[in-house]
Amino acid sequence: MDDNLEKPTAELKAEAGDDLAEEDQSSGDEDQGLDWTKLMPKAARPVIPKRGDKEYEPSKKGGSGLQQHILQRSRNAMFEALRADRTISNKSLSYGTWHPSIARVSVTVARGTVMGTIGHSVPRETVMPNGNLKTQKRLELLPEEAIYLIERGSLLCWKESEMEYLNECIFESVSGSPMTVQQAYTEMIGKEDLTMDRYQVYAYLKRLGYAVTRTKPPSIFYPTAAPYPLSSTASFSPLSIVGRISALFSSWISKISFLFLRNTFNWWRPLQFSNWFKKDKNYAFIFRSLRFIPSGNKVPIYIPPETKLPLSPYEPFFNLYKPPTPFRKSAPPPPDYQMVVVNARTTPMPSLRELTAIYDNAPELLPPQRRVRNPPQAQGVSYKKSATNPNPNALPDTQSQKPDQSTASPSQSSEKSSIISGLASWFHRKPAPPPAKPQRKPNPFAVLRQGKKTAIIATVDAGTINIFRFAQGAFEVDPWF
Amino acid sequence: MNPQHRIPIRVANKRAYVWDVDDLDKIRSEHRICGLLVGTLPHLSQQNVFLGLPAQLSPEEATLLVEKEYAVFVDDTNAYPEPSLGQFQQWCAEQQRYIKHQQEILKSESTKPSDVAQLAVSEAAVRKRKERELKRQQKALELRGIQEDGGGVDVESFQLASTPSVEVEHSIRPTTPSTSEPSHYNISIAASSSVLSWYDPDSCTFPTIEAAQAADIWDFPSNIKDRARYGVFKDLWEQGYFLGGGIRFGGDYLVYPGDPLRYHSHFCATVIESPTYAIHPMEIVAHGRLGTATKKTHLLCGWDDEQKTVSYLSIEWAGFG
Amino acid sequence: MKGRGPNKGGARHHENNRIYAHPLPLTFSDPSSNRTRPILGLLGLSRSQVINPHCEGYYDASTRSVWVVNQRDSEILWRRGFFGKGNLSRSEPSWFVRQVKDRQIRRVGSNASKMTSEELREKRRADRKQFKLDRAAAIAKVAAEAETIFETEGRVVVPALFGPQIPSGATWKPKTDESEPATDGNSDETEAIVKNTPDIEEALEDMEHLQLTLQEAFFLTWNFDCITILNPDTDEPLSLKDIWTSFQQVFLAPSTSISLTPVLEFDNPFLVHYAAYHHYRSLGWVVKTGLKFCVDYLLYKRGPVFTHAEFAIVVCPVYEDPQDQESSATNIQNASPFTWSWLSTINRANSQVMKTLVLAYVTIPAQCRLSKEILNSPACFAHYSVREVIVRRFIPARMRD
Amino acid sequence: MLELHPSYPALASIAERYPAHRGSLFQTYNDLLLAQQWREVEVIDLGDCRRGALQGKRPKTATDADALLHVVPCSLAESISLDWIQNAFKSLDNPQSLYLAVVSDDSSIVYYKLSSGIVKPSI
Repeated sequence: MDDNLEKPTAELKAEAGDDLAEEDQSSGDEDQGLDWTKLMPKAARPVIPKRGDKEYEPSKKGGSGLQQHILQRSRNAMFEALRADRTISNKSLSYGTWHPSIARVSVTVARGTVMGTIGHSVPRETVMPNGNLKTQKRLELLPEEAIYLIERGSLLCWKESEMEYLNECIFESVSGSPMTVQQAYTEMIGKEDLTMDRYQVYAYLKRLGYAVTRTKPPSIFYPTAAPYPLSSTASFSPLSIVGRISALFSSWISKISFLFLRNTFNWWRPLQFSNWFKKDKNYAFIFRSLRFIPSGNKVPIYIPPETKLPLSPYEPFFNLYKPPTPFRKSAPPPPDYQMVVVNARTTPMPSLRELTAIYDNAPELLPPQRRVRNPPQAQGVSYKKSATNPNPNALPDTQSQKPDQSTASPSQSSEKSSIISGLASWFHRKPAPPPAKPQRKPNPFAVLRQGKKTAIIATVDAGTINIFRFAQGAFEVDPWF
Repeated sequence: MNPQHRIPIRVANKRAYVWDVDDLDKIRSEHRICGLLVGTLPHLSQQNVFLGLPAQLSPEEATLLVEKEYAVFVDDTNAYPEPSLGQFQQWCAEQQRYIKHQQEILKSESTKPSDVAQLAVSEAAVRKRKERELKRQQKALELRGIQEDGGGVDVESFQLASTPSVEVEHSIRPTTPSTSEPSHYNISIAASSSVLSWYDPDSCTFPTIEAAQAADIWDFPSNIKDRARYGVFKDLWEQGYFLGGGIRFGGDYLVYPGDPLRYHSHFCATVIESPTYAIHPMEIVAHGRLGTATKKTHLLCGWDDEQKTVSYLSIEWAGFG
Repeated sequence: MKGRGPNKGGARHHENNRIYAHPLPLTFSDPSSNRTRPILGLLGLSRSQVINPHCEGYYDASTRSVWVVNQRDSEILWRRGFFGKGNLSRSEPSWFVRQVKDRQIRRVGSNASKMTSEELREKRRADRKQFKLDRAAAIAKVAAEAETIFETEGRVVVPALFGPQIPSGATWKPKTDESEPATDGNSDETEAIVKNTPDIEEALEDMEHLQLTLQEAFFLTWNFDCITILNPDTDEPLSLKDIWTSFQQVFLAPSTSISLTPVLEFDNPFLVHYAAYHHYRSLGWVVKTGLKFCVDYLLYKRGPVFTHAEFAIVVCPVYEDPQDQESSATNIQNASPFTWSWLSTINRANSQVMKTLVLAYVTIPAQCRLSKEILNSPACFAHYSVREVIVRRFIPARMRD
Repeated sequence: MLELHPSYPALASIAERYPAHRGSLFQTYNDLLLAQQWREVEVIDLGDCRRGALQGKRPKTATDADALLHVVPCSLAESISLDWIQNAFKSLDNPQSLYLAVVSDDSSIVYYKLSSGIVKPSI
């Protein structure tokens, strides 16, 4: 079926809404050659051909007269848009003061809904008019928060200063000298662990409407997000009478055959059939019996004594909240996502150990919702329908595999190593429960693609942002047999 | 060219920025360097399609501009002395003038203060229109996706999906008309520091890479990898190409025959540190495959650090097999 | 590929379900009568037997593969689990049938519309190229016109890249157009043709074999004992022990492989890749090589004839002990984390063809915790482990609600 | 095993000279000759790359049917370098381009066209 795809010219037309397709289409924001004339008022807009209006190459050095003319027009459109003034009504403008010493902006006048998700309050000693000190709560901004507000024209920021500037009360609140956006970039980035890469990702997410906070609180006054709820243990679905009986039989069968295996498992002949038992005369049994190579993320990775693993650059830095998520900045809920930000040029992708470290603190994901339109994979007969499935109504989790695994795994009988004991304990652990209200069984491929946990990593290469998600796969809990 | 007249590249945290539109125009139209807009565009702050100042220059771009003596480095962190009282008052005066100016316009248009509100609203309306347009464009991009280096966006063909942005919400609040002289006016926040009379770049300007490196405000190129990247970048630039970042396409650079605003890239270039640097055949398969699918030739650019030369190898699908 | 539609190829699909009914070369038979079977069944007993097809293949060290030359065996191995690949075909061995067809066609007369499949493929490519040239010419013409208008009248007409004057894939027609032939003859036609043309059969020698990778061959012989691997020089079967050592030896640096007692290593590429191959096979996936998609393996739900591959697997060895990696002489690929640019390359290349990229990490046991003795038998596999990480782009704009 | 294959004698001398690479040479040869139906396929000694290479012409219907093309086989498992590729060009007395055949153990082969210098994509 892949024959046609083998040609590198192949491009699969994706059904709308297929994530894979989306991935491939999403290169818009990295783009070098936007059509800025789109930003011009309709009247001023030049005639624009419908699609694919870029040309192959200049017809001669620097381009023909016409080509240069059109190019100049596109450039002007871009530069005009860039020249736009950053103006704001004095009724909507907020004011703040930048304190380099503590890398915070204290907000003196807060206006507009933007502040709803930005900033946190901190008790600070402030000098009263009468000269004595008083501890007062005030709204403070982290560097990224301040720069973003200044950039979008919502905050006029002053730089703290010894000098007494008197101002003809144009501005409601003044202390220090006024800052430009440029100055904010220059002086605020590099403070409080904020790199340019991190700021770019922050602003990118804010522009999309996310609420974004720090994962690791920069100070004791910074509100910490509520922890993720612990995933409860699985509840067993009550078996039918018939089910109980067959379960009973199969259990004594497996006990006997287990004895067999115990004595006879032979690494030179992993698969052996009994002469009389029925249970091993089918493909499901054969495949199950082959699952003796340790697999899955519950298997501990052995670390030799006194090996120092290098310090990982892969620590989540930002907590993300989708726009609809109810968010109280004083008491943030568990984040919808956590994001690591790295420099794509200087940092290689994470090692398995670095990813595992992230997973260890990440929540288990619920099985994905089934899409309305069937994804292409849904097509084609599934063996699960035809072949006997021990627990057909079980959602993709280890329930159905658990008993089989323990019989199928010779390791338990033949091997005593640390890994194996780890393995065994895992087999008997209960998996995360299926979603509460019974729904249509999720598409198996969607389940596999989503994985159990996820690590989201934003990479920035000289300004180009590229975000990947690394899902902790669990193919072993979801076999076809 | 005398350093006074060179384009100032503002350096902070070892990153290079251009903050003035004219400078950006110059380096793009005269020196074929594009940089990358990374800032939030005022009044269009709810989207990531069109971004604004500053333009961030890649280490290669900045280094090239300085080495070719088109530009100088400015250590921006040391360019902000405290304004003197005089300077500050002057600045206040300017703001005053700006506000007066606005109010005169309003008066001349009509004495009814309510028009101020009118203005504010229509202003907001304008914004809202732009916002909507942007929303549509975003939709367009999401639905169809901009082809690799971005074909035009067909705004018209997408129905409007208007979700008023935060910004619009609060700027649309009808402003309370005051009986005396209008209390409603706009304040403008400057992007570039060049407008500040006390901004003083001259004291911290570095005309050469070496000087900037000595002052520890710049550290590119710092190793063989950087030298290779820069060597290749410069060689392609000197052949008349425009270059952009290529990491999304599995390379180091995208190579354009002309300004990316008008032309598609012809090549995706990968820098190879040395002629003996190990290449796995799988890399050739991957680059060849991806290049063919995106209608680009993939270039392997081999840097020879002794000779300081670049050798090129073009990869295309064979067309058989 | 487009064969996904419900009706399209429905008959073919049904036929495939018949041909490829068995997921493994082993099958079952139940001699017991319809009366006795249920009773036994209730007790969990049965007299059904496992049937082993006992195939044969030759070990070839220089291509690191096992060749199945006899037609019956290669058909069984391909149809029951999609093992191997015709070395002159894209998947199932079909070279001979293609040749027979072509010869027939040639005999029918060298009428242009009658071409061999290869000739046809070439012609289609030539046509496509011609189309592109025509289009490019048309675009250039329009641009030139716009140019003159601009120079003479100063009017700006942006040259269109689409429109009536410019041929599109839809409008352009090659001189003669052909109906798509099956690039690889499919098996049911096979019998037909071969029957109709006995004379050609002896004239033409089948030069193709089914080629099994060492992973496939070991999987089949070790677990199911359903293929006997012969030494091509002696025609004698190789013992499982011989196979175990020689399959590792071919991956060792030539110098060491000469010595009679080969030094076995925990990081031998054969062991690492076998662990991954066996893992996915044991879960019921059909596992094929992914060279054309620049990965190590492709995972098919039922097999290449049913659907396209869902997952593209890159095997990433992980040394439990970083020391072992530094001291290792083995050149094993992907042992160190990729650069981001390489990751996006393979991720993009695969999402373009709707495959999800999976990094399959295989841990290599630390030498400090095991004696190398364990490598003398497959028992060592108890100390390796496989886990996967699924890679996808994360697009905040689409994750907002 | 491949020694016994009917097409081996054509390769024997060079295959023996570079045993480490005879596998990929053999598979590429068969693919070109039998599957791709190339004409006038010949083996050439690529001394600088310690292996054999192939030359031949594509089927008559192909676009560039009369061009003599050069194919350099390599195994997916080995690792090469720009020097290595330059050597290949050199030993073939610098053709404008050559074809790299990447061979994997299951006998799949992919061909990519390598040209020295910067070559614009064909429209």
